Amino acid sequence: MTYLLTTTAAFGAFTLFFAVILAIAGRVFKIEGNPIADNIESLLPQTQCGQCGFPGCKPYAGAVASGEAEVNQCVPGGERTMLQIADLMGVEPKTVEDEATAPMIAFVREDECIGCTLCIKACPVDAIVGAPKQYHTVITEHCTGCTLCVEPCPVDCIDMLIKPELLEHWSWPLPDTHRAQLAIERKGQHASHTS
Amino acid sequence: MLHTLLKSIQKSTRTFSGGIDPEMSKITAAAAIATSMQPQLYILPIKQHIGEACEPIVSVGDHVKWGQKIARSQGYVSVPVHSPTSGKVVKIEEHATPHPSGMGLPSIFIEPDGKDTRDKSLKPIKAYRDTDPTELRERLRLCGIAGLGGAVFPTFIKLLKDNRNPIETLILNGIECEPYLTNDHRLMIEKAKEIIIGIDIIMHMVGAKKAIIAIEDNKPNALEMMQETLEILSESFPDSTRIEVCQLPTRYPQGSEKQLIEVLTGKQVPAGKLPMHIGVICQNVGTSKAIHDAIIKGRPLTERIVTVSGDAVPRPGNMRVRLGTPMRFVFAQHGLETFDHVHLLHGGPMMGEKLKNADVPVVKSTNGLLAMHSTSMKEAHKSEQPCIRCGHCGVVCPVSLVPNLLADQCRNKQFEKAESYDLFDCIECGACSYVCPSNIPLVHYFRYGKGQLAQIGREQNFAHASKQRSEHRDDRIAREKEEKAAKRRVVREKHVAKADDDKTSAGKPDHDKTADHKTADEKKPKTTDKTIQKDKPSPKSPPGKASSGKVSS
Amino acid sequence: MIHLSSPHMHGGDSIRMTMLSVIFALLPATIVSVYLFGWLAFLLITISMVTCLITEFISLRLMGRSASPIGDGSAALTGLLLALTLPAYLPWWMVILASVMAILLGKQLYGGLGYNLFNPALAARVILLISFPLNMTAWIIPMHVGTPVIDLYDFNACLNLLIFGPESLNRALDAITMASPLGHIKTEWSQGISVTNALRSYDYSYLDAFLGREAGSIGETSALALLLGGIYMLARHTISWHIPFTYLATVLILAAVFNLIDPAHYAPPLFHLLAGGLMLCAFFMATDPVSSPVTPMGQIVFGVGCGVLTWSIRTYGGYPEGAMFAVILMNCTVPLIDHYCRPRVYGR
Amino acid sequence: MTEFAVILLSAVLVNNYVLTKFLGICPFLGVSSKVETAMGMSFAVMFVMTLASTASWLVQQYILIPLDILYLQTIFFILIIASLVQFIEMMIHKTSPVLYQGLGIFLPLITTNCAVLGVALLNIQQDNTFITSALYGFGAAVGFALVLILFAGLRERIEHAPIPEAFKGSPISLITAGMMSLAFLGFSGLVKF
Repeated sequence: MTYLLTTTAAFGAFTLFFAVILAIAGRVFKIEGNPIADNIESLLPQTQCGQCGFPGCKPYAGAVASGEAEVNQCVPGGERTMLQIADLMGVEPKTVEDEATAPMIAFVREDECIGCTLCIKACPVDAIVGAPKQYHTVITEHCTGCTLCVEPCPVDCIDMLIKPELLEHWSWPLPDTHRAQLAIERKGQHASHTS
Repeated sequence: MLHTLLKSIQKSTRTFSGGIDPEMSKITAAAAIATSMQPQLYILPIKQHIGEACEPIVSVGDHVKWGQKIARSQGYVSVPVHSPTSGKVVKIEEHATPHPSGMGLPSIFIEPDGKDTRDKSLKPIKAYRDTDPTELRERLRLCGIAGLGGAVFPTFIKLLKDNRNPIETLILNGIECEPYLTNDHRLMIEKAKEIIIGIDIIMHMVGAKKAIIAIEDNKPNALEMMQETLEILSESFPDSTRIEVCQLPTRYPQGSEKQLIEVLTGKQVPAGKLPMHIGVICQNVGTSKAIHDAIIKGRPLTERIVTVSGDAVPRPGNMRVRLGTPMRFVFAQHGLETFDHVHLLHGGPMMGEKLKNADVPVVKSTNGLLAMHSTSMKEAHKSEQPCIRCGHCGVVCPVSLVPNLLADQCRNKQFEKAESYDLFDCIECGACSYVCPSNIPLVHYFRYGKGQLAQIGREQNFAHASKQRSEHRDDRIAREKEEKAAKRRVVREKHVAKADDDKTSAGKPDHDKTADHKTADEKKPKTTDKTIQKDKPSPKSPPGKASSGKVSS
Repeated sequence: MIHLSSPHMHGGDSIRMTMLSVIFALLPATIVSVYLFGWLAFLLITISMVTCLITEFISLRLMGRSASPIGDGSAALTGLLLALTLPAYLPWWMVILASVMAILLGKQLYGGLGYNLFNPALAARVILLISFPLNMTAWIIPMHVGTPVIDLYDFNACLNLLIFGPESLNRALDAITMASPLGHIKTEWSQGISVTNALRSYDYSYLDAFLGREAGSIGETSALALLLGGIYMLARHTISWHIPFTYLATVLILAAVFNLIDPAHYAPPLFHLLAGGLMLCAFFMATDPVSSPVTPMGQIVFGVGCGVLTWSIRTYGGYPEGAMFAVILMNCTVPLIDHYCRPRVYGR
Repeated sequence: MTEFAVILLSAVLVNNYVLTKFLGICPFLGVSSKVETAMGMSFAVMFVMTLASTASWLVQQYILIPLDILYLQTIFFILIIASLVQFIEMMIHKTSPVLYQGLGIFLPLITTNCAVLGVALLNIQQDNTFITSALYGFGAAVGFALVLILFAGLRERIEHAPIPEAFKGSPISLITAGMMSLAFLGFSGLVKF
């Protein structure tokens, strides 16, 4: 009987000892906020387009960090953003289903614009300027190409145009050698293989 | 005498790390500089230098004189463009430039009238020693002088007398380490006097204590010519003792600014710093001659020496070509008319770029025009094989990178890793690709990586700005909502008080009206706010025509 | 048409030239091996090279790739190198197994030339040594050394030996083999006999070791022949001096220091330098570009590491020979060495 | 002094936990895809292993033997290890969220890492003293860290290699690990107990 008691007591005391240490550690290493979500958000293209199914980049980042969303839902970010998020999250990369199109910008056909300000209200980054009853104009430097302004326009005067390529921004493509092609192929195979 | 000899031996033993000894093929070294004929039409892109593009200040139909400014610079890192002859502006539209993308730039087309009347608005400054360096700098900027070695960086920016960074040494780059090219070589032989006066002007401008003219030992006649001219000038020229001529062993890429500085001074330019931070500036001999013309003769930069060479050119030679001359016309004067199965290179074979066709103009950076047979190019662009990690690329790299690892990272899109392996320190000299036994186009991978990193940087900045705008908007909406709610509350309280006073139901529409009124009031400042905002970034015309729109405005 | 950026000139180097120059550098060692081990060496080299080429061809075809890389000479080189590290007598199927292992496990599974982590020839040799330790440490008595039991210049005898084993010649394996110097001093030391005495009892001569008249793997006996090849490669810039020099120097210095401390236990430096596979490993294995570091600094670290490991394993380890283990072990560290031993970039 | 060096060398190289004793294979394969993560894991394992090996020795000597409850050995040891792991997990989560994310499930899994329990039990089996058991634990952890980091370096290098489809991922990793194991056999007999 005493043997059983000492055993239990020893075990209990031992357990308690570690419990106390862990409780203190828990206090010391308490974490505020979600640093991972912030890290993910800094990777996102901030178009605020909502194509991921979340009402903006920040909510999506939070959802990815908490594991509610997949890493491949950011369409404008494309493969590169997906790979960066997957890398950060330590998960296998997945293919981005919707192919990201060439960068677009909105353009208001000014002679058709009725100055209703609906597009101004819809723009998530304040890239459209204009007063009521006056033509509205898109600031090309600010437009993220999210297309959120196209839908609200009552007279359908907003076009999405391909963003013009600048000579200064031109860069060499991957060399079109066989080996470089192989590298791209492998990447594709890898992505499809793991998804 | 013995002293100088010893000194030059000491100098010549010093060298930079890496480097290669390619077949030099300087077949035009003995060909005197010929003068190009007038073409039917000059094409002048509005940007021929590194930096911001210019804005045309002439319009179609205008008559211009030789040397008249036709496009003015916008921004600091920019120099204007001048008319290469007298004639009429026939059109201003986009035209292909010597750029590997084959993309175009807005260009001014000038039809010569054959009279070559000079624009005399710029007076020669003969007494440059008594002139303030600031005035000389402004003159160089007005004359459109940019580095003629190939980098075309606006020269006036480099020639800044800065008391924090006093310039000790001026290095005159007559290395010309690129195979085939001989334009600097010929210039040194034929225009030695002008070059030396140019050096004197630069030394006066920056207050340099001494100048070194660096020439590789495969150009002994240029070396002799410079030395002789210095001796001749020494009678009239008290300062000529401060200029010395230095012979260096032939090695590629010795002509690269940073490598040349290391060879001559033993110092390395710290990363992210400029040569002036270690008291050195470096100028090409061609630039020196152009500076002489701008100051002493008051002539803007409208022509340059071009080496026309390559195994597909029947009569290779060196030629004084006015800027804007179509390359097809230049080649035609050297007997090359058809371009089937011929590769055209703009610049030398190591750092020059392949041109898609010959219908591009000669610009300020055109130091050479090469036409090569397809067969001789094949050797360089054989199919890429796997890297066997022989490390030869690292051995020849003049900046001590590890090219094969960098290329792997670029190929596999590990751009951040490539950046941490100092991708941006690469000078793209091509020595690694030259020695690679697997024929890997390493430089191409680096350029790809650099381009992608720049793109990523732009996108990140854009994302950051978008995020801020989006947050501002959210803040504003929240604030407006709150203000609206606050106002409504005030109104409701008033209304309740009013209703308490007279218990009629007429208050309700009244309340609505005031609320409407308030919201309209509140909207006003916002819209004005936005219109103010509108003025600043100046909304663009239709994006599809954005670039051409710039021209007409 | 391929649109590539500058440069538009090329120096004319190719993988094929590199591989051929290494094979050429191996010629002296190959000739010595045939001189010492006769038809046995010839058959061994032939089987190994042919098997390597066939394996390379089949594996490339199986992976659906073009078989053109077979012409670059790397498979032939692997086969030759592998053969030179093997003892003169091995059952024929072991040679084939080793060659297949070298190409398949060592190279093709990693994606072919340029991607292998370990030196293919040495990887195969290690596999063989662990799997068949008895055969891999039985050194045939070479010609011109003592009295040969079987005439290695007799083609039929050699063929018989190779195919049917020593029993077909009515000999036990022990009867036709002898100990290598390294193995000899190791066994003697374990029986408490000092190194100096062991060397005396072996009748060891530095000149014989230098010229190659001793037992050992067919290609590694003659230090002279390997040195000639090494100098040829150094002169042609096929390899740089960093790895071989630091490797040999490290072994030499370590051996010299410890030999001074206790000559009874530690073998003399020159003995280490000439014994076993050190020369072959230093000039041909450790310098294999694919599985060694690319930066000069990294190559120095690599060479020193190989030297320390070779000497330690030879002196303290269970195996008499440490060179190949050292190289394979250092192969594991190459990615890290590459990362941490980059040269100082201009201006940084 | 020599004795300590021998213990360390033996635990790091000759009797390497991963490559010759085949303990701790799970994290060896799991967190070796990136060198940085492997380094983080190495430090975590070094911390846990060294402390676990000393703590378990103390518990063995001062609790289990005096109270004669040796049959509770495993439970006690696991308790120590689990607590240590929990502690280091909290610490990493606080100090390096990215590393925490990268280690993922393998961090809590150190608890069930046979190498850690193995060290605790082998200490008892080998009748180590307090100092030698601490050294042995540390040495084993260093050995684990060494091969983990080397292996991660190798895996990073072959990440983009054109490996045949069937051998991508785990197969080629296992082949590489096998080759490393063969190479480490070269150390056999290097130090004799």
